[in-house]
Amino acid sequence: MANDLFKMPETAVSTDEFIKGLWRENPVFVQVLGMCPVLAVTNSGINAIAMGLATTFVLVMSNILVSSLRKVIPKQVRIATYILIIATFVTVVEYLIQAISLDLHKALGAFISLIVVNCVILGRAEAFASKNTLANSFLDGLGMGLGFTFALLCLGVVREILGSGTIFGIGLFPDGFQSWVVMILPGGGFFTMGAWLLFFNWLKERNKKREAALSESGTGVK
Amino acid sequence: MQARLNAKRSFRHGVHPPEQKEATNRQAIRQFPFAPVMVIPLSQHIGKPARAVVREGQEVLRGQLLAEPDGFVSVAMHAPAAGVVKRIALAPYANGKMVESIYLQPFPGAGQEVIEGRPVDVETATPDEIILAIQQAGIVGLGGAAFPTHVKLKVPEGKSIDTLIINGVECEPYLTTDHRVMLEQIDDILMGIRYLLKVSGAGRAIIGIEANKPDAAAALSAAVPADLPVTVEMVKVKYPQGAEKMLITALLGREVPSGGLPIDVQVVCINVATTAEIGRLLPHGRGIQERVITITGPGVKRKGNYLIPIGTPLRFALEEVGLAGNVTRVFLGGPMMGQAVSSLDVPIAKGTSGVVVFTDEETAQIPQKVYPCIKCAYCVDACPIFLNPSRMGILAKSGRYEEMAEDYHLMDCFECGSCSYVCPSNIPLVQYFRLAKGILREKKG
Amino acid sequence: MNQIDLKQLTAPPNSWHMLRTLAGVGIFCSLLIVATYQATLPVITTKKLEKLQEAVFNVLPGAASKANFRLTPDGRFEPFEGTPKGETLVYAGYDRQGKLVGIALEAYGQGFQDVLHIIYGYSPEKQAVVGIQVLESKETPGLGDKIEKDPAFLANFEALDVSLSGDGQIQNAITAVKKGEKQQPYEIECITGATISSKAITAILQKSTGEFIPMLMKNLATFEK
Amino acid sequence: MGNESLSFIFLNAALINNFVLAYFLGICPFLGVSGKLETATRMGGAVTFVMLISSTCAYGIHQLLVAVDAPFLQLISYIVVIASTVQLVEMFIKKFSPSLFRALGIFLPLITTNCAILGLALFQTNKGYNFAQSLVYALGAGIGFTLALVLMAGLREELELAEVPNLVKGTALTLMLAGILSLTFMGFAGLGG
Amino acid sequence: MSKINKTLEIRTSPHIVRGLSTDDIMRNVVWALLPVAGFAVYTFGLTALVMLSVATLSCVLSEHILCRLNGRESTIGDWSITITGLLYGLTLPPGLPLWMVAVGGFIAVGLGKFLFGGLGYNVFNPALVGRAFLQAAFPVAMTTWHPAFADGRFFSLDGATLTVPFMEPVYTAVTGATPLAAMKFAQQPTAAYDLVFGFTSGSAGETSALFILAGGAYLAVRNMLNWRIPAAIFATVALLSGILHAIDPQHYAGPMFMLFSGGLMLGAVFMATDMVATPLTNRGVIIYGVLIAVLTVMIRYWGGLPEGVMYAILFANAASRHIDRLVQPRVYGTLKQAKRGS
Repeated sequence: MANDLFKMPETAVSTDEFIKGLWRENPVFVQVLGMCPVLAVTNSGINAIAMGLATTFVLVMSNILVSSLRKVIPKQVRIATYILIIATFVTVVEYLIQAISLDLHKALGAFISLIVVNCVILGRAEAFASKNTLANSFLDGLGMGLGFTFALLCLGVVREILGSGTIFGIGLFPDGFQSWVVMILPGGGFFTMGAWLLFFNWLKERNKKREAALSESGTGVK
Repeated sequence: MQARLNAKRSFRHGVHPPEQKEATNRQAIRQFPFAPVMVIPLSQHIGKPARAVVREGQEVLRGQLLAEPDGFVSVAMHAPAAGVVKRIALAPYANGKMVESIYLQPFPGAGQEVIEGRPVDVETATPDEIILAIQQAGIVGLGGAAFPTHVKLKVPEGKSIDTLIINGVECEPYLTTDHRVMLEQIDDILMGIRYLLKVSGAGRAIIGIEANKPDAAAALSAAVPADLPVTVEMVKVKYPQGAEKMLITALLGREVPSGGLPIDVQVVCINVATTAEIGRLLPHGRGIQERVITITGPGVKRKGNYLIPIGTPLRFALEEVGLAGNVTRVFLGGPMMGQAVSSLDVPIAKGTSGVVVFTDEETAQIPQKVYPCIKCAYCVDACPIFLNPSRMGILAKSGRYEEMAEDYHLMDCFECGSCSYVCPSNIPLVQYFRLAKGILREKKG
Repeated sequence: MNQIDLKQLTAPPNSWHMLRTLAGVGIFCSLLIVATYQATLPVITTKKLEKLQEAVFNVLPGAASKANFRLTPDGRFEPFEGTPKGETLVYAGYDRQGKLVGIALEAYGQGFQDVLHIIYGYSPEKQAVVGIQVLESKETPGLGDKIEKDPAFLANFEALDVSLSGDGQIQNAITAVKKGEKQQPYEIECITGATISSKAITAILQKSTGEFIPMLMKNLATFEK
Repeated sequence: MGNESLSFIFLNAALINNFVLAYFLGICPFLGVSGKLETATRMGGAVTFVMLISSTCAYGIHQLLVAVDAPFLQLISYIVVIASTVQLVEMFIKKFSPSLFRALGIFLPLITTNCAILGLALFQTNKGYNFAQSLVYALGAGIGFTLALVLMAGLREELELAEVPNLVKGTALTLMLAGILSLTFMGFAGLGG
Repeated sequence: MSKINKTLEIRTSPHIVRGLSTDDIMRNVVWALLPVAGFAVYTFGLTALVMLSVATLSCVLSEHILCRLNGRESTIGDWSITITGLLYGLTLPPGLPLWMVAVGGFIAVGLGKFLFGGLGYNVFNPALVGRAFLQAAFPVAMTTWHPAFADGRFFSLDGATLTVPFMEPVYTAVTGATPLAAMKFAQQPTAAYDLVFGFTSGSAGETSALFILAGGAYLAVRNMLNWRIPAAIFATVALLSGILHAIDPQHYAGPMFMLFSGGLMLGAVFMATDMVATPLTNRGVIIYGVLIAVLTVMIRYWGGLPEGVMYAILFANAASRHIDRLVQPRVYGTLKQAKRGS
């Protein structure tokens, strides 16, 4: 049994590889990785989505390439190769964004280039793509990327609503809404992230308590 | 010799608890009766317990040797009254533990006369002979520490003593034992100093007295004969001025190194009551059978200074002086460093310098609520050895004892209680430190 | 699996293998990058040009076309085409008739948080600054960033006097005054609560105009079509 | 552009736009090694050191890339060159100063992929700094990073002994502290102008 | 022996205490703050009264609720939160919309105190955390000053005070300028007399130097405030500004102005002295005071902001643990031992 389970990801395509990144192993909220862009570019929802998608693109592409080359790349130079591959895709994505919208490029600034050093990407390449099939690596990259985007969005939405009174640039409140400038400042980034972590801690605690209560009451039924 | 009676000198930091000495400091020392049964613990001192030399059922005379020292860091015990050794068994002791003790039943109507031993003449005896005599007389630090005095006086190879300090500070509130001794046993004190000067080889002696006892200082300095290199010096009223290290700093400006002894700065410091005892006992070759104790506190009816036989059970002593009010707390020693007792069956020992009885009124004044440390730094300003009790208290709470010892000199704390006294948050700092030290010692040993 | 791992670990690194992989990946990456660069370059260049032109037209009301000029080391200007490489450029704006409307200049200076980057238009005819646009700023949102959009503040720059005196220097240095206290055409009314950013703009303009306007006026003929 | 005074560049990088507290660069080591003062200072020292080196490299590469007109290679060459230079330096230190290696050594490989290092290289290029300005910028950024790290380490060591609610313990607390520090550093805005 | 209780208490020594408890200290600080608050009400009228009450209440309520939510006993009884609330109110501009006051109060308690474990663990001064948050969140409202000694101030509220929650305040009344802002942005000095007696605009509690000094002196005499902190701050500020003023009087305001304007008095006497967030040793607090003073002077003279006391104190709070580490008291007997060893 255990052996079969172990072999599963090698051969079969598993949707779990996609779902885990979204929630259970969310790169931001659970693993606390790649914090730099999470905090830096989430002062508006649009920026958050753009950054998230750009990262997802790089993540998926590098996962695909790393996975397909996983049998060719010698162990000694694998990190160098990964960095090379990631840097390439980041450069590509940077030009693409610039071509799409100069304003967006300006808003994200150097943080697009800094996707290179986002530990989520190198982490997935090393921990997953280098050991798994192409399809699974693709799903893993997509899941992680979307999970990352989701986290960015969580921050971006809160910060934009409070900080500017808008969501994706659309006004939410009547005229004269007092925006909380601190939310789009760096301090607000720290506070919002801290608050989200608090919220997830609280959720975890509550779930634990519920499970404990369930298992206590459930023993009789079993 | 001239006395320096302008009390400007002191150590840094410290606290000023209310003195509370007026009730007893004018009361002359009174003789106490014998209790129906006395309990003489074989370990009233720091070091190895003494070895009993009497059998159960044996009749002894007052002053007769009951137990002999077992090794160098140990002292003899003598019978406080003429009577019968009922049994030798475990008995409760002030520290809450059970220790091997001799139960002695005095003869009804036993007298006060004491048997004589082999006298030691201060002129002819060698230092080693005097040290042996002090050990045989069962003398320990009567200030409260109960450390065998002769051990202190043994000068190690390569070290020397230039100053003998006689500690008559008595900084603990309520206690007036040393004060009365200094007024009433001047000759004994001076004789004791002669012995001590001889043993230690010190060129001079200084009697340090807190400024709240000017009568004692005046009487002593008037009595010092011209041939004795003794000065009487007053120091500021401040707690814990009576701690050895603090007194040495106040009088000589020398600092005893951390982890070291006074001898490291060429000083030996002996309590004034201990000195008097040496001067009283050695010329007759006797041993300690009684000591002066202040029994006081709001719960006591006849407060006073009593010459009380060693081994008198606390219950008997308190019954004799009478209690008033709703007694909630009894402790041996002063209120700052004294040991609260859980049972009145413990005996009065050589190291017991006083008994203070509190009623519910006093205990009610101590707030029960413990707040978190607010870093007010009162304790930092109070600690006489410049520790950081605030930090150590917080560390102790988290169980980080090693850090306390390594980074914050926990082992230098001598538990004077100044930090707990001033703490507005009512944190039991001293208790924490005692605990931490105990745990660390256990880990080491 | 385990056996393979072990072999990989114990085998001495095969240099040729490593080199081959790295080179292969390197070539692939270079190709990918260059391809993207080539594909996006025209789009990006056009967009950048449009943006710049938009800014120039914005600060030079009435302008319909523009031409770039380069500052030469000897303090004169010459027409310039292509991508700049560290040269100082000014942009001349012309109306539909081809008449010179004014010249747009970029300027930098320290703001509240970081460096401010602005572009402003100068009209030789009016001898005044006729428009200003903030290109890059990190001023406090809701406070300092009012310099970008506060209409009352921007009104300061519709005709800000920078006329030259006889000796060819600016007659009256641009100065900042409190809101509601503007009396002279060379004064800038600050934004209440954003005094620092308003003053930063003033300082940048003061410095830049003092440096460039006399030079521009001397070489005015260069810019005429 | 590129004509700011050295003092302004220094203050700007160290205090006003502190890399950690205003740009969120180097957050990973900031969250990771700010628990103990000793490691924090060492990490800070190592980062400052690497920043100076990589700033020099980045300046050189940029000049080269401008000369051959290949801006699209900027990112890839920065990351490769910085990573390999740090490796070289690490080996060099290991060989010639074992004591320095013991102090900084274990941090060096970690730092290579630290976004603060790459960020510094990119920013100095964007800002068009000359060589001296780049070095001062790197020094300021490094010192600012160290300052933030050291302050945070002190606070965290203190709070390790506090009765922090269970819910808050860990990263959330560190982030909140960083937020307050970030608010504090806002007071430095406009310094050195 | 019937009088002896069956169980004697065995508490370890010492058996007596000085009898000054934490809540005594806190209560005294509140007393010392009341005259300052009173003068604020006198200067700014009903507006200040309402604002101070809301500030204090929001802090006390937040503390109570947060304690309960966390399943702990409510700690509002120790008075420390009352100090925080009152101090927090005193640092705010009087006409600040009440909803902002309440938000800041919650932040001050939640972020500045509760997250760290409550009393004794707040590594920053909570009142200043609340204020710094508001300053960053609502910069315009926080720098719009209600004029002092307006006519009819005891019977009317500032129009902005009752702004609907989450809406931008609309200012109708003429706003005042603080002496520091006037100096920094318009080079207009304020008369020393006005500064000392508080006839100026500014935060509710910062205008009257006299009442603040009196409150501080009361606490210092009772040893509930370490006088070395304000002393070090005042001395350093006076020294630095004296030197700079002598060099260039045009640019740098003189010591009198620097000492008595803005939040320096309130900050130095009541904010910087928050026992929890300051170093422990007397040498430490002097370094701490000097650090605050230097940063304040730096920000005021060379920074972009007119006032920097708050940031200086928060920064010094963060550094105080390091200051403590630097100047641990020399333990008795350690120096000589080292000498002996060498």
